[in-house]
Amino acid sequence: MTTATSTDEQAGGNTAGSDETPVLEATGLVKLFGRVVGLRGVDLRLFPGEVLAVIGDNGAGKSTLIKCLSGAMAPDQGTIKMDGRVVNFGSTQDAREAGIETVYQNLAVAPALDIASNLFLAREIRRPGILGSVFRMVDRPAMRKQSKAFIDDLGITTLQNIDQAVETLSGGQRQIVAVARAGAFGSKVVILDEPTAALGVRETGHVLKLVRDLRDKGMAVILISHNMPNVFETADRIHIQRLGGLAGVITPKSHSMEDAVAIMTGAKTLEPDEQTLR
Amino acid sequence: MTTATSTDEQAGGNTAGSDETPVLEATGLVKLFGRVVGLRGVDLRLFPGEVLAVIGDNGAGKSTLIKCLSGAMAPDQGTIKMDGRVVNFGSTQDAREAGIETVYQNLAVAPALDIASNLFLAREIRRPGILGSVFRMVDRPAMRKQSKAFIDDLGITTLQNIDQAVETLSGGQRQIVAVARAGAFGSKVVILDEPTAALGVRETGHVLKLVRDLRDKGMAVILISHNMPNVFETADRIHIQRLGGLAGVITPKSHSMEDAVAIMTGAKTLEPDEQTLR
Amino acid sequence: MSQTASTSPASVEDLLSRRRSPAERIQHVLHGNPALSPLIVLIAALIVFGIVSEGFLRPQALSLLVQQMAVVGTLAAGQTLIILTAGVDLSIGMAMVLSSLVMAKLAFGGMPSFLALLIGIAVAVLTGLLNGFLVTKINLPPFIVTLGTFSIFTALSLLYAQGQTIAVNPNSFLLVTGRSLSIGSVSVTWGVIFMVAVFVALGFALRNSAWGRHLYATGDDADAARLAGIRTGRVLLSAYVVAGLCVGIAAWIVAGRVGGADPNAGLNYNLLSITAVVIGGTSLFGGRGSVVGTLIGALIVQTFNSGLALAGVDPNYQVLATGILVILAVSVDQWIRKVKG
Amino acid sequence: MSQTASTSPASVEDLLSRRRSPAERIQHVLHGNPALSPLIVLIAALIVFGIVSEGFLRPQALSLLVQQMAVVGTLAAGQTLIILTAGVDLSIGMAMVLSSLVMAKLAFGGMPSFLALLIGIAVAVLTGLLNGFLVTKINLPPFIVTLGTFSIFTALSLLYAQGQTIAVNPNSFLLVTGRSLSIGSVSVTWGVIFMVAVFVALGFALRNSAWGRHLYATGDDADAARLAGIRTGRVLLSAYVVAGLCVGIAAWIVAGRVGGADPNAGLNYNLLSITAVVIGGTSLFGGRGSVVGTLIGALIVQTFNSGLALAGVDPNYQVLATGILVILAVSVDQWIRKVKG
Amino acid sequence: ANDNRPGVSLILKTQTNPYFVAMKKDAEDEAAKQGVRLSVAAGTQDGDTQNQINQIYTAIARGDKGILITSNGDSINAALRQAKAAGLYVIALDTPLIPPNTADNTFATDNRVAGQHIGQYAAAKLDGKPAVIAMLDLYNDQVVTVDTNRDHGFLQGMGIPTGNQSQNGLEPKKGHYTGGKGGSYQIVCHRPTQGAIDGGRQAMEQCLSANPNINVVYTINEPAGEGAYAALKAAGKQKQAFIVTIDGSCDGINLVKSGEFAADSTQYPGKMARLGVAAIAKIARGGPPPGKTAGKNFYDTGTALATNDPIPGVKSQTPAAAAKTCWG
Ligand SMILES: Nc1ncnc2c1ncn2[C@@H]1O[C@H](COP(=O)(O)OP(=O)(O)OP(=O)(O)O)[C@@H](O)[C@H]1O
Ligand SMILES: Nc1ncnc2c1ncn2[C@@H]1O[C@H](COP(=O)(O)OP(=O)(O)OP(=O)(O)O)[C@@H](O)[C@H]1O
Ligand SMILES: [Mg+2]
Ligand SMILES: [Mg+2]
Repeated sequence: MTTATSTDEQAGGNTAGSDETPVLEATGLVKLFGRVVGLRGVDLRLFPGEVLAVIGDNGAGKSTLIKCLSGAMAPDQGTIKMDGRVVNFGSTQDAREAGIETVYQNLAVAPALDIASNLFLAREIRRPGILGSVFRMVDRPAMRKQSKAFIDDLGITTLQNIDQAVETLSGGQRQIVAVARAGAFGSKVVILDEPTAALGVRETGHVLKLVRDLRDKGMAVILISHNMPNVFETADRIHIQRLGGLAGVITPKSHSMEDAVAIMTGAKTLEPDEQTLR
Repeated sequence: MTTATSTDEQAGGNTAGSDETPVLEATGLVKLFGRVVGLRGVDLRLFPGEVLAVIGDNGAGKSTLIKCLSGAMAPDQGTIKMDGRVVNFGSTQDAREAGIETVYQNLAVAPALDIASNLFLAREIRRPGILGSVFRMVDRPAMRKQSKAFIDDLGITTLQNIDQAVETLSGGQRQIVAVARAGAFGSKVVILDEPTAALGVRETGHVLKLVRDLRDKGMAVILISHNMPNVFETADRIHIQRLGGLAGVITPKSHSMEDAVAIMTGAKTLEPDEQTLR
Repeated sequence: MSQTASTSPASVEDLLSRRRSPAERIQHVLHGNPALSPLIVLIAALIVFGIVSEGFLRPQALSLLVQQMAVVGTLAAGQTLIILTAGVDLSIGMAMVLSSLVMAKLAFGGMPSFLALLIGIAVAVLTGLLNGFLVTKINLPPFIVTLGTFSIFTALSLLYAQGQTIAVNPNSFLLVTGRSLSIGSVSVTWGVIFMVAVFVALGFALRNSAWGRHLYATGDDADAARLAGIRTGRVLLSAYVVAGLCVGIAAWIVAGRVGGADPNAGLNYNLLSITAVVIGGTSLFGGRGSVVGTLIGALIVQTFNSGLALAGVDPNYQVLATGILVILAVSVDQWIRKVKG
Repeated sequence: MSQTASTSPASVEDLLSRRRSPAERIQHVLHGNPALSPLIVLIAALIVFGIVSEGFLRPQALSLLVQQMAVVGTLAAGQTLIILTAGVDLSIGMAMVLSSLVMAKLAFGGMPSFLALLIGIAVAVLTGLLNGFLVTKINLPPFIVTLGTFSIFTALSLLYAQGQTIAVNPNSFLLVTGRSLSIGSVSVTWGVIFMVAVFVALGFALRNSAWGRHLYATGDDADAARLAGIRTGRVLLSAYVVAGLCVGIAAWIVAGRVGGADPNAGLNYNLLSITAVVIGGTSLFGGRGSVVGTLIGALIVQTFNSGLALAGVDPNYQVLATGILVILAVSVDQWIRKVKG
Repeated sequence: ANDNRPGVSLILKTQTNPYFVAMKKDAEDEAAKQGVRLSVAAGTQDGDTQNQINQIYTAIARGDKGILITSNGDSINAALRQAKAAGLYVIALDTPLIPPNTADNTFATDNRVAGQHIGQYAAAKLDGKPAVIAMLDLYNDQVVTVDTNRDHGFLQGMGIPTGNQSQNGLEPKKGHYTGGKGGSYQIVCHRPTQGAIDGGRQAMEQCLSANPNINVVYTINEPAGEGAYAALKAAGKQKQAFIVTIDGSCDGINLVKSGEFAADSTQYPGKMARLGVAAIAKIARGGPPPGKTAGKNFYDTGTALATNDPIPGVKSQTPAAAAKTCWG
């Protein structure tokens, strides 16, 4: 699980993988949009307690890949297994109930609702006592307080009013709301699609720390990012997408940033035995 | 105009500035949202042929600032001058007609329209001859061809179908559409609010090259970004926002990235004579 | 530069603290409660009509006014739910007619009133269920669904009632909604009390329950809500069912008003209920609005109606005036919102 | 792993090239032209009614059907523009009535027909201008604006016509829209030709002119369009004005049909025109749809209406059938779109 | 606001129908003559009872002395009873209430009789030929008593059984009519017209598509009849079929003269209104309430058949005679 282990295995090569069952495993995913190819047969394996980065050029199919994994899209072909069992997510809610929590690139927030309502959407805290159990009242003050704590933890200090509607937040503040949701409620697998794109230097640091914390709690994290330094600093393994297909899986130890960029852009191809599939 | 000159001036300090009139000058901009402070009296000067980066934490007021400059919002207080004359932009169209072209953070694209229609929105090419002049037909093939060229120039190679509706594009592809618009049509001032946030390594490089090309053509560019290496590589001067106010203006020559981050987060304050207002 | 940097914050604080004059405080309150700005329009209308026709503000006249809006108000409460989900219910008036016909005909046929009432309300809930099913499961636009069910409910009403209006025994429990309760000098019908209860219950649920949050989120951005883990289909369906319940209560109220049931009673209610919702400040695009606003909207519509009639305006000019007043009311509302910006 | 990487692309190419069967090719065409999927519904309806009642598909019956839809069709063309901007025009039928009354009354009073026609059309354009002004300048929701102007136009019509129908000299140029032109064995009225001209002109402009692009962009996302540099206010206003022009032409067509003007004519046209647009696949949320779809939508509505009449369905069940058919039509449309996904 | 004249409310069905406009005008004239304060109100469309109920309550609140109402439906009865309890004198105009004693008095045309007149005329004119009938009614999506009374009156006049009493279209579609010389009949269609010209035209066009041999056209009112004529003319069948209608407006009588309508049952809305206003004015000044027509439970303002082509055995007026009293 530690980086050391995976380096060990990398030597052993791509062939067998570890004995451990991946928490999430996709095989041969294909997704077509009319005549546009989104995914052309992609495999992905994710193990508990690791951070798997997914990188690739714009339009390489990263978002499409994780949408298929999280139930937001149905792949045209291919199978997805969770803990070794084939699953068929009809909706994101199915995936969420199976323990996959996702932050999408286009930030699924309800613009007119305030921060606390968004953070706790579909997971509201009830009032204690009869008000909650019979009248089903939600506990606004508690949600508001916890929201403030989540946001503070993620290093956003400029938020002046916790009751602001999400549509009035700055780009980065809005992104933090979405990330905080996933961080707070993820159970097995957390998928983050470019979670730091709109974030400042410090806020990015906080989010990456959150990612490592989640891993340390034993969760598996998929992190999509265009920021190579961040990826190499945080990821255990790196899944490289290219033109809708999988160009290879490497680790920060086995390859350099330059290698990664070269593979991503097609300047270099990866030999099968260079990969780190675990 | 060159970085050399501005370094010279930096020695002279903030007092007088150059003899040159700024192409865009804002003084004492204040913007309140109810009790939330967006801008608390911000000054900004932009000279022709320079790239002015605007950096700052999330929620520091960067987007609010450029919305006030580009006519998308009316400031509550403060004046904006273009070429020395006070202007009052009632709408973004007014600003655009005065020569200010802006890419907003939340990407102003029409989701259901295709790429070419979006790129040429409000600037359609007419058919030659009577079809264009009398029947006012737009020249779709020409627009499509030019669009393809713009997008290719910006390094997006994964676009499979130029007729895709913008809503079906990947995050980065969509951003490129917005940036290409500004690059193609900017006349005096081009404002880019986090144009590379969703872009890959190579595409980012292309956009930064575009920025430098625009500067070399004599335009003035305002570039908002959270990516310090990019900022320091591209900007002539750097305007630092903090908590809605101006924390200072520096140059990549006069200060290091660490300084910039420290000023941004309040760990360090800038002495008046350290600034480079020109 | 540093000059400005040190003086400006002061001026911002000035600006912020200056925002404390009484007028601005009112603006602040208005900002927090968008439903209050139609309230201002309502109060203005009451004052104007009170001046024009002396009798208008007498408690008796006002109590009549509220009785007259009980049906529209209750329907509009249900309509609010649908519109909050970015839908619209064009069938709501006919669904009410169908339900009231069932109640009245069963009671007329000798069934105990209470049972007839329950079955009638069940029919209303079923109409909501049908609309909701077509919207959520078959994924049709609500406009079309309810346009279609409008015809279906109309036809069923006509076939069921055989074109007759049905008069129920005046002592039947079914007509309790038309009976009055004296509170001090004013008398209030049970129908009005039920309508108020509907508003209180819905207002409470929308504001305070998770269901309410989910309804707003679904109407605001259904895709986002789904991705956030809300079962949007279920939420939508529930909105239609609860609206159906409101329809059932409205049917009960209308039964009390007409002493039975009338197959033509639903004609104007579709549009009237939507009008009340929109004047009350709820967005037709979903996700923004409240039932309090709707209540005020319904009162505004009824005030115009009764006020003009009481003033004895010629009916042709009444129509003209209603049109102008509706536009004026919303303009003023818009203006208040803008000023308070 | 490399295994999969090398075999899978082949399977993708397989998938892509397999997409070439005739059925799938049809799907591909449908995908490119969303208006074609209501067309399938229309054809199905024509076939079914043709089987049920023998006379239905005779050229003469079909030509009558088209004549009957000329008014709704022309209005729906204008309505399409408004709905594409995410608005809705509830006043369109009454505006037409007002305009046709002006035409007829002036011609009746002895004014040269051509002048009377021009003034009538000018009135129609003015109604559009009023709606557009209130929507764009005062910033009111189109639903409320046109609800208000609906009342205003109704009142003006009643006051102007004094409740009378007006019969114009049968030889007047104003009634040319009712006269026929024989093309082969079928005769077509000028009204139908004008309607077709309206659709061709609007279809061309929406597809090919910058104005059309701007209209779609404004309806799609008004804020984005504004930021992109479109004067959205002007575009909106122009949509209402052009819709007003369509109203004027519809008024001319209706004059030809009724031989003058009738203040009662407008009631159903508001909802009918919206129905045609929505069945034609245009989204009530703006930015998506086409006038071709509307034309087909209007034909579908008229086909149901006439088809049921011809089949001799009992009037009480006709209403029921209409409701069910509307829902079915859109369900099928939805299903076709989903299949072709 | 300080008006001490006795108040009279006139509540019309709609104001889009010239019939009620005529009623309103005569009521206004009479009110001026009698020195009463007249408030006019109307439903938004036929069948709109809810708005009429509101207007009744408004009349009570305003303290009027009496209500003249052209009812849109029985569900206004409860409100009218309250008005009577509050001391208002209630007169139904044009449309009798069910039960009729809900109103204190009724001044009305008997719509069923008006229908019977044109039915008898049509049967006689057919002279034993088979009847191919188009029925152009008012609505198919609401039930309005004028609609059924006229439709059923016409059928009864023709000698055709009507089936259900309160709904149109439930009679046997084929059979034998007994009016005139009698003969076989076929009912081709029942179509709604909304009482408007274009509605009448669409309906007639559809009926003709279903059966081009139609020779008798019943229309609910004159505008629907005009539309039907336009459709017949466009199809070149204006000679083959004749139109019978009900209204008797001055314009309509002209169309009877020109032969567009074969027969038209007249009504006298102006008379109803004038009688009604005068009655309430009298009561308000302490006079006695008005009486009823002998043998009927209402005051019959009468109806007559106007035709240019009188047929022996059917009592009728010439258009010229009818024009003298049109809508008086
Ligand atoms: N709904 C759709 N219809 C058509 N094409 C689509 C659709 N969604 C995605 N695509 C296309 O599929 C390809 C992959 O898109 P995807 O969003 O997965 O890219 P990405 O790797 O996430 O890119 P980015 O880094 O820019 O976010 C792109 O070419 C895109 O245009
Ligand atoms: N319409 C609004 N209503 C209320 N508050 C607003 C509104 N728009 C912006 N704000 C607030 O103003 C502050 C500045 O926002 P702005 O968008 O300018 O930040 P930014 O510097 O662009 O941040 P980012 O880097 O995250 O994009 C934030 O605290 C934000 O919440
Ligand atoms: Mg992506
Ligand atoms: Mg920003």
